[in-house]
Amino acid sequence: MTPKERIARRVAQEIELGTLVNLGIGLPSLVASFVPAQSGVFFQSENGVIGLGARPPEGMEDPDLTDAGGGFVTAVPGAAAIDSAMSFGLIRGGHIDVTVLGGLQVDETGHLANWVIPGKMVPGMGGAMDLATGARRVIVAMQHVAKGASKVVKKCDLPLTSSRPIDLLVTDMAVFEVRASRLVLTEIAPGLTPEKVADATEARFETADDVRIMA
Amino acid sequence: MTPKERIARRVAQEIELGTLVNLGIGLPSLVASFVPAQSGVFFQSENGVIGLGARPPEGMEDPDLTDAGGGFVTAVPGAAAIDSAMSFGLIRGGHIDVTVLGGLQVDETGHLANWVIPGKMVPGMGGAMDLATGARRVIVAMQHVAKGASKVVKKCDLPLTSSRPIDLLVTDMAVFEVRASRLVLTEIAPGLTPEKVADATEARFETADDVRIMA
Amino acid sequence: MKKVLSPGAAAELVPDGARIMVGGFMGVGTPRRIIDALVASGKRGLTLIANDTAMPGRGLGKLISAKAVRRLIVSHIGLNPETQKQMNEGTLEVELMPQGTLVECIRAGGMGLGAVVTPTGLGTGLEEGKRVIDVDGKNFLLELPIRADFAFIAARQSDYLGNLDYSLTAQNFNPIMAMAAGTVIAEPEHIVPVGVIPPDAVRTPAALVDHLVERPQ
Amino acid sequence: MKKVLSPGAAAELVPDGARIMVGGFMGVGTPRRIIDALVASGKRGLTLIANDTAMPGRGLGKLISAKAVRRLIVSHIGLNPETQKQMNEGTLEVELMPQGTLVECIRAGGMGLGAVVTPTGLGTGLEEGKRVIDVDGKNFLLELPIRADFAFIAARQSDYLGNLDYSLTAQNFNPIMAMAAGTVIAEPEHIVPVGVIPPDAVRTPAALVDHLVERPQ
Repeated sequence: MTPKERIARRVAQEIELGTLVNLGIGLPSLVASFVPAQSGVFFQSENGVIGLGARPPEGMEDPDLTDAGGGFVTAVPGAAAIDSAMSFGLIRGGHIDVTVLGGLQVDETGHLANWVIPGKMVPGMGGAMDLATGARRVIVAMQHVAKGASKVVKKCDLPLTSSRPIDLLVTDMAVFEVRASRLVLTEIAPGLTPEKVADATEARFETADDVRIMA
Repeated sequence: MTPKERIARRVAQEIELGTLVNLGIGLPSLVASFVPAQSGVFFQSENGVIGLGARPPEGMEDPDLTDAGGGFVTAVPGAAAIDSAMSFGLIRGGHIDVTVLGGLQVDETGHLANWVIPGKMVPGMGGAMDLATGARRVIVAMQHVAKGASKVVKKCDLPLTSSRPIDLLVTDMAVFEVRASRLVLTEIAPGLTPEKVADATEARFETADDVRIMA
Repeated sequence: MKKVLSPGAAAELVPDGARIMVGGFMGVGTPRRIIDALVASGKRGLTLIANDTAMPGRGLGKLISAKAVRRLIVSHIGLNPETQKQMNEGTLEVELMPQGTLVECIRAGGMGLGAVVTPTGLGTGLEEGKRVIDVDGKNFLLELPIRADFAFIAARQSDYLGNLDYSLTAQNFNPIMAMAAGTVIAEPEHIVPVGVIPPDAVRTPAALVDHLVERPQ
Repeated sequence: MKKVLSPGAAAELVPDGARIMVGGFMGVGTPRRIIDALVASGKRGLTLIANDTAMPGRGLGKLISAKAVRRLIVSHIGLNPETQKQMNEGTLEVELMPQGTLVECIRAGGMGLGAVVTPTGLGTGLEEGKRVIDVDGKNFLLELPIRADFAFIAARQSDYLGNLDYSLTAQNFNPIMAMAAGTVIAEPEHIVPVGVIPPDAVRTPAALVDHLVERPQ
């Protein structure tokens, strides 16, 4: 299992039976494969479908049924197709139980930056700002370190995605809850210690009394 | 033909081929029967249908298909059912070519009052305020005089329906265009003279150079 | 799968004094069995958000005649003399809103928008007590979002997950209200197996619906 | 009945410098034949409102590669390096908007609302140059309605009147944009006799559609 898959597997444990979940493109989209088929979980894709299913078998791809990354998907029984205004009405209106987003930076107040590196990479925010602002629970799934630098920073120097703090950060090294705008370390990857996590982390964080091992 | 039917017949002449028209309940609803079936005109009813047809034959009334007055109707071929947000989006957004509304008072600046007589009759505005504000062209169809008093008044003393003046007023006695917030008499009923209309009218109005006879 | 309730069990969820919104237009597309159950259970002090109160003995008119409602937010009460009587007697507080503003405010409540900015009502008595804002040199009324504790929704079909479709003018306020309440209870005419309503025909996704009311026995 | 145009005739209606909105999400639900015709006709200086610019060679990516667009209002350009290149070279002006705000502003433009009042973007760099309004003690961004001269709409079916339905995620921005332009041109996959699309299946009523583009020969 790759580090990304371990992150995805851990995020999947946060997803409760029968909830409505939006997964961002990239790493977050891996979460779906760790959610049991019988869990009653429905996946929403902001391009307009509730009840996103797995990639179709070869020859059954339909050009009118894709995910937010443009990849072919299926629709599970009981799926619904909606227009973009309804899709973002659901997102902004708090009808999405959980969104899982990728991140460029999360800072020690729990703020997320994930849509632009000014002057360098300007993909645009797509649906990320609405999701980070409106979903009931915002989980960020990202690697802890990129190119030798901690992505869990003191203060985001990249433009924020939302002024609302996220709820949970899952990396390949640790899990942090955001409590009262502060990061609290609650789990560490097997083989690590809170100290080793701290060494790899620019942000200051508190450590919970009962730090567990990520599974 | 009753005076109300004569008003309705005259209003129907204002309706152009292929347009989308909203008719208020009461007198305005009579207009539909004077619009030829092959005119390509679609009637919108604010409770959620575009393509309202005539009352169904006995035994074919459907409880889920009514007009804004709650009366049974049919749907013409090519009809569309819409929800109330879409219905009023179309109304407010200028997608209705013509609305025909009833009136309690129209004043000499072309303002309409038609939804409440304070302390006496409080039906509520229903869709009238949105229609009077948002339809491209607002026609008022009402009787000229009620209980001996002119309904075409100097200034509405009843609460206004919209701050936007109407475009055309059709009564049993005359037709007035509203030009630059002033009433201009353009047609009179057979047997009347502009002077007789003035005698029955509280509002001051201009008289067009080419006053015609209502047909 | 949604728990399927009897109309009585649905009514029991609603405490006296609750704020409820109910779909329907002159009784068309109103969840009748739920209304009958609310009347039978003797509710008091409700705030009711709806397009109208139909007429006595029909749709929401029954709830008015039962004196279950203390406060009413509607666009039209013209065909229900009982509503007007209670209003004049001072036992029923009535707030009248333009129909387009009412439905848009409910949509805003359900879709996380902070306000509705509309030209409707500007320069009329409706302005009173409301905020007028200038956008690019043009004035509009700023109207507030509307939400409720419960929304009661009449649908044509539901599947067992709670996906809903609607029938013609019985649709009206129903799909909008289904987004704007803490608890959403749908009363479908038919409950069908999952997958029977095609994705493109669903107008209210199941995730919005908390409970279904069983079909008539 | 709507006049049925060839894609070329539809493109001819559009002057250089026009402001156009086009449905689609990463090329899914984008009216392809119209886009090809706009490219073939060598348009210049367009303002394009859309969710994204897909990728080079696909959907709206073709319009970008053809250098037909001078100004872009979108939520995402991450998968089209050509868009980023023209932006960096200064030949393409790009305004990025959150997807939910973008679609809601288009809806407001089509539905006669004066503004959109949204929490999205508040307290971020997006606030810059925008109006923040306080509603009941909570701050929101006030965003302006968006309209265009032309909307190009991809639909599954149209009847000869112009009633449209859509297919799955090919729906996306299409029904919203169909309300918000001076001239609305739909490109259906199939044109069917009037009455074939049932009233409850129509998502864009014919009254909104000005022209249809003919089926592929």
